[in-house]
Amino acid sequence: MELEIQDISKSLDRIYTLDKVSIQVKDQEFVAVLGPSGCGKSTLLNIVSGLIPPDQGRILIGGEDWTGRTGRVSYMQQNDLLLPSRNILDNVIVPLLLKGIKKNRARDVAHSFFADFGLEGFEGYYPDQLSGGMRQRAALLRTYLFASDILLLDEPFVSLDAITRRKMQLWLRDIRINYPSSVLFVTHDIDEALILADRVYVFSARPARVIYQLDVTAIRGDEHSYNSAKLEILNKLM
Amino acid sequence: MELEIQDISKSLDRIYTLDKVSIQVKDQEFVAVLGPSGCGKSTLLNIVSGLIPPDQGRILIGGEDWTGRTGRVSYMQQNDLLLPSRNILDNVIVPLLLKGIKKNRARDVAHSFFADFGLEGFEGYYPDQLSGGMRQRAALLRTYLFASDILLLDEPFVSLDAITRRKMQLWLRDIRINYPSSVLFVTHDIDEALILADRVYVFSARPARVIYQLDVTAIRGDEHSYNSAKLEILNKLM
Amino acid sequence: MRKSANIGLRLAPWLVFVLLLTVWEMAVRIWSLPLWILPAPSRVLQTAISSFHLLLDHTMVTLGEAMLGFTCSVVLAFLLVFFFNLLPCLRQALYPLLVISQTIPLITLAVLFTIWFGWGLLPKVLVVILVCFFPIAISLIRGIDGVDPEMIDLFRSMGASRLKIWTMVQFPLALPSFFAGLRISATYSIMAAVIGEWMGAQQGLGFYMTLLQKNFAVDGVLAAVLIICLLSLLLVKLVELAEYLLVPWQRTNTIHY
Amino acid sequence: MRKSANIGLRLAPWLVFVLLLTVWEMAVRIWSLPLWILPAPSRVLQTAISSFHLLLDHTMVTLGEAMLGFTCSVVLAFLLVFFFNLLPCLRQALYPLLVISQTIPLITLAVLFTIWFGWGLLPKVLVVILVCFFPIAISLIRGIDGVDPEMIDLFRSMGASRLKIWTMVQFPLALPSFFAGLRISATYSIMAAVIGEWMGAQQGLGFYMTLLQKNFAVDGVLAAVLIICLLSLLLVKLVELAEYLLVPWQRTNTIHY
Amino acid sequence: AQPDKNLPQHRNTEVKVILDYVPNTNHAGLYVARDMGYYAKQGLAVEIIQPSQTGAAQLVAAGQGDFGVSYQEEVTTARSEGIPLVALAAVIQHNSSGFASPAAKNIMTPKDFEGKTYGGWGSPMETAVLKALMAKYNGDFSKVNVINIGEADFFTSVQKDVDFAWIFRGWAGIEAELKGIKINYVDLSQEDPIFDYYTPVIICSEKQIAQNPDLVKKFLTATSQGYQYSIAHPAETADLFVKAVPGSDPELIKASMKFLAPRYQDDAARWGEMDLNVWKRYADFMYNNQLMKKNIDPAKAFTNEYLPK
Ligand SMILES: Nc1ncnc2c1ncn2[C@@H]1O[C@H](COP(=O)(O)OP(=O)(O)OP(=O)(O)O)[C@@H](O)[C@H]1O
Ligand SMILES: Nc1ncnc2c1ncn2[C@@H]1O[C@H](COP(=O)(O)OP(=O)(O)OP(=O)(O)O)[C@@H](O)[C@H]1O
Ligand SMILES: [Mg+2]
Ligand SMILES: [Mg+2]
Repeated sequence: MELEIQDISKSLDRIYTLDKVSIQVKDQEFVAVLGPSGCGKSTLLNIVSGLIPPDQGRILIGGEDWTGRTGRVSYMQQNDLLLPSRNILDNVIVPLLLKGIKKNRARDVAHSFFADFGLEGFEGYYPDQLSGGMRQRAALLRTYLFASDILLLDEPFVSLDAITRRKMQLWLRDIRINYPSSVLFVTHDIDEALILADRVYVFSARPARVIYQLDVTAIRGDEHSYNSAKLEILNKLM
Repeated sequence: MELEIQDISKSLDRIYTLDKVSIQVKDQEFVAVLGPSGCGKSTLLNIVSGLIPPDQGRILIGGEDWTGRTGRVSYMQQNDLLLPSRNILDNVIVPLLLKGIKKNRARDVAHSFFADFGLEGFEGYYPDQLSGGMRQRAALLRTYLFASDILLLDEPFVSLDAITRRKMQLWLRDIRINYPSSVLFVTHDIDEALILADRVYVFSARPARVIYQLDVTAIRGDEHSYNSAKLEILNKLM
Repeated sequence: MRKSANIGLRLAPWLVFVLLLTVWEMAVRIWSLPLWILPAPSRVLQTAISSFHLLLDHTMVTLGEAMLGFTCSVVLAFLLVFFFNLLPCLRQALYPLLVISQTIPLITLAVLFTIWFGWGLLPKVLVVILVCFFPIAISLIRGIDGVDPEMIDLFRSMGASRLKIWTMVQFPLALPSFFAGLRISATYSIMAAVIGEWMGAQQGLGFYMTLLQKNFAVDGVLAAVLIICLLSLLLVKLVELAEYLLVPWQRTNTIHY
Repeated sequence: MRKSANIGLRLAPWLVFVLLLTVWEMAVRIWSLPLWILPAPSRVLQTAISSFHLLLDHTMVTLGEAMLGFTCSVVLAFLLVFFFNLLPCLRQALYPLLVISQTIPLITLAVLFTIWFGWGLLPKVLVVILVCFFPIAISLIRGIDGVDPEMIDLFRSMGASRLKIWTMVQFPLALPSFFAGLRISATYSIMAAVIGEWMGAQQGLGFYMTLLQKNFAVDGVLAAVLIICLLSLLLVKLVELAEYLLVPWQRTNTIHY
Repeated sequence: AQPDKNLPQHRNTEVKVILDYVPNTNHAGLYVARDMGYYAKQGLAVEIIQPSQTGAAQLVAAGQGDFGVSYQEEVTTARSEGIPLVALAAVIQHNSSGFASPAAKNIMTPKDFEGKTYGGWGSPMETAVLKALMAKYNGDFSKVNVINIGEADFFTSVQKDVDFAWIFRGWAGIEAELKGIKINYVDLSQEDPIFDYYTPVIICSEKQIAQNPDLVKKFLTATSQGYQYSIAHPAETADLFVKAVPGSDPELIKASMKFLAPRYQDDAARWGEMDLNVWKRYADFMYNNQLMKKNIDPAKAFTNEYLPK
């Protein structure tokens, strides 16, 4: 599914947060957004998901205008936001229940993904009983189950330690072979963006503007241009 | 000042956490410890600082036995642990006050470091009013003011976002030119270890054992051996 | 070693309790205090046993009032919080008054209640509600307020209705805080019913205690106090049991008071 | 726009309050309820003003008892928590009893207090302490418990003494929780003193209210209630002011109840 | 026989009686009339309620009870405040209350009250009575320390700060005898006719008399019967009372009944009868001592009309 973010602007109390931001996510493409802290990345995802309306601009999904309407794209926030009151399986089926699917059916559907998402055997555990990586995978599965064609991921691995984070990045890269979706992925971590994404957008400090774009597929495998791309992005960011 | 960790073992409820760990930090050397989550890195630092006694082994500082005694080395935990009840200046002078130095004198001493630590102008702010990077710098200054010859740093930058973390790493590297100390530095982040440290120890999963050692000074500047060292460490860790 | 040390610590409060009773018993015997000043605990227990049937009858009445008031408080608290949630302006308008209402002296109100509402169940239940409603409502409100707004945003982004958000997110996540308030209310509910009866009644522990006092039977009064304490503790334990059953995800880290 | 909306919300509780008073006034006038059933608020105010000097005298007595009991509660709570901190086994032994003590019906104790301690200041202050001590002690204990143990480890690693850890870490960090308890106690302290006086006294608002009640002067009783409410609110505000001054680092996010 | 469900059932009129204090021997006749079926015979189902802080007066006037037990003092004050209450019968013909003190305090006459502490319940009428009583003995009331003892009773209060208190001789006085505590007693009815007022009395509201004179008549007929039974059979009455009010002290009740039985009717023509002079004397006393804002019409404050012939 194609996602087009067209000239989105947003201000709060007369201070601009987003300044004419345009991003295109092609079908099954993985697009990463890099930007300094507080520049407005989460605000952009909130707008794409329909939680808040933009001041200007449009959100097109598969050519259709979804500006300011929720319920179309999957959105995973910075924290895992699993309900402490439900075990992992019942957390993951929440989007299916909200769509009106019966509980037993929803559990069956969700459970068929558990092995691939590395959650097998932990169905009955409460979120508090699991490690951070596992919680993130559960949150990712829940996100995926809501809408599998467009995912918005807001720094999903930020709360993990470096080694676990690395494992999760590799896992996400691998799983995309079997579960291809259009992904808009926000991160601070340049390595993460370069490992995972097909294309990278770099935002300026607030108000967020697109200041750099990079086609990662073109340089993948080439260690030298990878390193110089990384340095380039680092300079833009700091 | 020289720090020698000799054959430290520690178990909790009959399960070993540390298994004969030996580490040497030479005078003014920066030693990094890498290890998977939960392997016992913080436990080791707790033992070195004297907070908990080891089951076996000794801690020698400048040749003197300090096993199980507090008050000799500076210790900075994972969180900044600034007192929310005191402003930055009054937080930073705490170790001086504990040593019996008068408040006004302590303030003068501490304040002379504020510019170097990037805290100038924020003396009167409460920790809650500052950014994460600033809080870490304040915590670092407090640690430094307690004992400047040996510092134990437990993942000081883990709670910062990737870009701020990078800035802090560069700052720490630079500031060590003017403030050379012996440093024992715990981290998850291989890049961080390689950027900052003179020597790197890699721990196994629990019970922690030293499974790899690397002299970083030898490979610094050589991009190729740097990358292969990184890969080597990554394999040990995962 | 560890285990036995644990048992020792668990027994400590009981030991202190027994010690207190012993000191009391000894004091009464040594100074041979008359019954109508301070009866010995042994005497209180004896009285409690010998007047067991009578105490039981009155206890049932009081318990009934307390439970009714308690239940009403819970229902009212839920209604209030539901409407607060629906109409934030209502909350703005009523919340400060709720807090101020706590400064009205209960006893005065209880007296006026008998004048206005007579002798039936109503005034007693009202006193219980006055005591129990506030902690429950406040803890429920705090619980709801404590729900991460991002969690609600997430559910909104999935197109969840207000009702679904309430039943799947806000209500379950507020439960631990709610039970904290419930425990406080359970502690005081019996006492509140007794105060209600104190203001005038035909039965119940409050009635019975007044009667005993005017008959110069301090031992009987203390026996009734004993029942009130035990009953209150029982209610608290029941609330804790309910919490254990209804909030399974918090079993490991229950906060005791 | 934003600002004025804010003012509107701030006024809302007042509007509701005025509305309630109006309904009450109207009800009394329409059904011409007699004075001894329910006096109109205007009448209550009139009585409060006309008997101002008398009320003031009694108020000062009650306020004195409440403040003394309140202060004692704070001191006792600090002593208790200090010893709990010093001897954890003491805490293990006494904490459950502290919680159980809350189930003892206050009024009964108040009656026994007059029997044991007479009609002086002591029994009233004891009732106030009984009411105020528990919330303060519990909130202080919770505040101390809530201090990050790593923070204490840090100070230990710097060789800080127990006393230093208490004064630099535990005590200041427990202050916000402590003030939450203090606010609750302030709310109920006046009421507690009134209950103490109700059980027998020579002066004070509780005494005065009994007198008025015996003379069927419901308007006077309600005037006294008004004073009690205002006084309680004043104390709460004073506690909030003290918190504002002593906990400057929490000024932006004060929790109101 | 099982009542036939098809027939309208005859139900007794429900009547609430509010006491002035916890159930005690002053109320014996009420319990007798209830439990011996005298009320039922009149078609009444009587419920007896124990109040605490609020006396019966306000509650009866507010319609929360049909009848109540009060005192002449209370009725007088209430009427002066515009509360429409009427006394229907004097339970005890002569005031059997007075000022008691432990013998050790050596309080023989009201003159000795000087410098002592009086434990009362916070009614201004008490001070008036004390003042007048002491004046008779050239005593100075201002030298008496007055405190409100609230819920405490005579025995416990005199253990502490209190030297003397106002008691019913038939209750605390008897209890003192049983406990073997020596007391000195100043008998009010012997001191001055003003103080020989009716206490306690049975009351109802003016509205009740106006709307249900029949009910009042029936109630008093049965009540009078009850007290007459108590007068004739104090021992049986005591047994019945102890059964009706579990928790009361059988010994105290027995002794108290024995003391009260001859005093319920005493020298009156019939039980419950009251005299206008008693009401007028007391009302004037209250008014002259500025304890009432306005005087009452004593003739309206009570009635003997509903007492059985
Ligand atoms: N509804 C809104 N509309 C416009 N701006 C907003 C809105 N809500 C918050 N902001 C502002 O947007 C700024 C950026 O917030 P945002 O969370 O989007 O940053 P971010 O790039 O996600 O930062 P981080 O990397 O720390 O998560 C904040 O400073 C905030 O003041
Ligand atoms: N006093 C102690 N003695 C021995 N083992 C302990 C002690 N306290 C905790 N442990 C155990 O040591 C293990 C490792 O804890 P530690 O905090 O040292 O790990 P870590 O390597 O610092 O992990 P992280 O990278 O997540 O900070 C824990 O699983 C814990 O059970
Ligand atoms: Mg963000
Ligand atoms: Mg650690």
